[in-house]
Amino acid sequence: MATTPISVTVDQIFILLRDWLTHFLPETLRPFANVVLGVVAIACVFPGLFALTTVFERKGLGRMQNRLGPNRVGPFGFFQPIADGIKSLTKEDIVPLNADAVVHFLAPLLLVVAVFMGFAVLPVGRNMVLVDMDAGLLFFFAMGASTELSIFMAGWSSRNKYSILGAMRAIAQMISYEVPLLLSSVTVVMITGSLSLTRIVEAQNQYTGIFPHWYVFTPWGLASFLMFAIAATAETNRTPFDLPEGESELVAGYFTEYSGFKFALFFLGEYLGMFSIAGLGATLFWGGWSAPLSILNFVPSWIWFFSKDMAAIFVFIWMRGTLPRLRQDQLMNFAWKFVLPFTLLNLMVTALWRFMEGGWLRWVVCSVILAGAYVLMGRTAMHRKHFGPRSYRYAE
Amino acid sequence: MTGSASPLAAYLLVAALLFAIGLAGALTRRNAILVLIGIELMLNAANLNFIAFWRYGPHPEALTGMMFAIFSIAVAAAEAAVGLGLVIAIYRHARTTDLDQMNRMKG
Amino acid sequence: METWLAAYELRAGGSIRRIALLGEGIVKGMLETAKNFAGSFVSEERLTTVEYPEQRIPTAENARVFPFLVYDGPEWQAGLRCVACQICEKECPPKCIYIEKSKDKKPDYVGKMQIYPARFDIDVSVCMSCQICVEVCPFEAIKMNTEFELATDDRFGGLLLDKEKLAQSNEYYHKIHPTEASEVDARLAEEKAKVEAKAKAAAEAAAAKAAAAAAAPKPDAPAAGGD
Amino acid sequence: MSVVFYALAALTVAGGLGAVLLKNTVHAALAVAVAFAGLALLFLSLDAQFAGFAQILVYVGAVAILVVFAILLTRASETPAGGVFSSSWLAGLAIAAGVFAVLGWAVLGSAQALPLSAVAPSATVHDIGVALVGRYVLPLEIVALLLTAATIGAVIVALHEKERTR
Repeated sequence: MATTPISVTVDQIFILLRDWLTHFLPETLRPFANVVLGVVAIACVFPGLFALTTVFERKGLGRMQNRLGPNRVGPFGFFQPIADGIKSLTKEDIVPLNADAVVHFLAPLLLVVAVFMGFAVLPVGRNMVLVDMDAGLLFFFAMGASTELSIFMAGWSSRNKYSILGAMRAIAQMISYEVPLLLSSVTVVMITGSLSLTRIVEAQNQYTGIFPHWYVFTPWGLASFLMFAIAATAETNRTPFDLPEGESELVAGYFTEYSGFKFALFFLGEYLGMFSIAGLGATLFWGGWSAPLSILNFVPSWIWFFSKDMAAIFVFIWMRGTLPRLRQDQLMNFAWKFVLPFTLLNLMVTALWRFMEGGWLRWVVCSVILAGAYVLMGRTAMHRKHFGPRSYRYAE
Repeated sequence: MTGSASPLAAYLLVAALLFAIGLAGALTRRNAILVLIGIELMLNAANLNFIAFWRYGPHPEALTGMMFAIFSIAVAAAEAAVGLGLVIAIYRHARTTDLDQMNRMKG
Repeated sequence: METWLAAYELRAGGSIRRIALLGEGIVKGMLETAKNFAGSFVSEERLTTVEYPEQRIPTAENARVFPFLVYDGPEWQAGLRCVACQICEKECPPKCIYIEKSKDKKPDYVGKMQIYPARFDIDVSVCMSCQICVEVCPFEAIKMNTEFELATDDRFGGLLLDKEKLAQSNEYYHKIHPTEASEVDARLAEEKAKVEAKAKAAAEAAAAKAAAAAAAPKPDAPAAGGD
Repeated sequence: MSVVFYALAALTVAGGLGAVLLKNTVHAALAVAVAFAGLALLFLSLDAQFAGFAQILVYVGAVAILVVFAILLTRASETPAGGVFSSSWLAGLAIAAGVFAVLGWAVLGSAQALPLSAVAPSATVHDIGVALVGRYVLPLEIVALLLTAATIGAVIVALHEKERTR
């Protein structure tokens, strides 16, 4: 399927641009300049997407609640992020008196740095990855894990009951959902045989007829994608799991005592976390930058990555517009008593999938096992007190 | 300082220094949790040695040093979990994490 | 075994329905918001937003914000119905009305000479729009306004409305509270008619008495004064 | 030795010293997290990519949080009345210094005889995977067993005894 030169040049437009920019420099400086340009690209594109997402989120939520979103600032309200940005920059940055100033100051920085590092290994387009690491997936999760430390630093250093409560809830939630997050992505590693994200995308970039070999179209892939999506929503503290910053009871959770630019940094960190985990989900299960149909290969690869990323962001917003917030015990029970066991079962099914020879038999066996387990565990779980339908005791 | 000899000596020195710091922490601190932190530091210093020897060792393709370090990380994490579980249990019972006061077994 | 496996959902009608799948409720909820989201682009009337300064919801008829003084006729000073009886000042719970009686009198809508308020202030920052002053006012002189855009930059003077700012014409009263205004006007007209009828009767009685007195100038006691 | 090595070594030793010397317990815990991160970077400078990321994931991501949770659960963040160092701190310091002297002497003494292979070994994840399930499959299973036992053990040890009257 030789793609026509025009589409190849458009596909590789950013690489050609970068090479053209760096060829002015002497030979020795060139690799360094490549990296710097890559970093500058990431540092501009994703915060820009963050600004757009804040508008999409508020307008989307509005539309779901039968009302218009913000439409005052700029056409259809698209200058709203600039207004929010200026507002958060000009707001006074209040640090509580007995707060621990150093740790208080470092927390948002560590969060944003850790989240930005995660983008280094995401393959944004065909050979458009900043650092093609052999253990790329492990690096991504290592960076994800260090955000918890920054959340603790934020919560503890504000010396405020609400923020310490919010931080404790956030960390407990993130750690208990990090285990299924890792295990559900291990299934992809088992099948691809490599931790490098570019290899994972190449493995999915083949087509039979016009349909791609994306992992989400296999029984184990769909199951691990579902668990990955649940765990990803919990990792980024998004809606069904946004207890740590539950406005109703915890004021703003661990960033209660932050204002002005540091508050905006926390938001940037949260949204970038959403982008990177959505990007990883797209890379692992939805074929990263590969086109959904082989006939669509002329479209540049980076368009597919960003459209899948934005689709995932829309699902995040959609869930935020719909689902109520889970209680802390429901959330933890759900993690340890449903998501984790199902992910472990999925690991075994993936092993089974790998060592059965191809054909319809392995499809049937794996699908039956997974569907049966889901229905059985779901119904027993729903029946039990922890997260079954709520039972009310009315005062007689 | 050891330009002529292999850089391995520098890594070994750093590892020895870290080990000594960890040992000092374990021996001098009063709070049980910080003693555990000292022990973690000592374990990590040992890991650094393993990886340094693996890197500059005669045949690194055998991966022995690195495997040892990986297994040691796993075991040390388990040890930290159990150690802190013990400290919390002791605190819940004796309401203190001060090592000097934990002399109940002294007979 | 049966109850152990099945989970039940108590539906509004009391009928029990078995929940088959764990994610069923979530999927139903998501489809609902998806319908809203898609629908909002298709049919405009789903959107309930009223973009305030440009579009406005017509104020409800019996809405009330702060009181105002009604006056009849063209000139507000002369036509004020208020006779400074100070009942509203005494009845006002937060005590935000301040009245000073005038030394002279002026004719009211019936022509009877009444005192009028030399000074009538309402501190709008204190008034709680309870409408008690309207209920106790025997002369239908004070009613509740529906004007709510009262932002001022002066916290003290700006919110102390004097007689001149409070006075509004009866036509304005008809505009904001049409039914109530027409009832009040009917009542006033009826009273006016009654007073005039009584005056006319008194005039006739006086005329008849004068005629009788003229016809028989005997020295009986003069008729009892008026009504 | 390259400047990068000196910077990383300084960072790691500073983190270690912070963990030992700082008065505030939580600051000590955060300092040890810095030391763990510094060590991970040292591993990366030794081309042990997998070990470096595993170190960050396990230590900075989990053990540091575990330590901090333990500190908060045992209310150790308020500095105790009787000073931060134990009564026999001088002896401890002397022993540590002695150990460092011995180790330092041993390293410097044998500096010439140390092996030096300049070529950087390529430890790809594939090789590690093959080694893990090939030559080291027994330690792998034993560590798996140990981790399960440790997890369950830690939970039982720290379990909230309900029936015991406090």
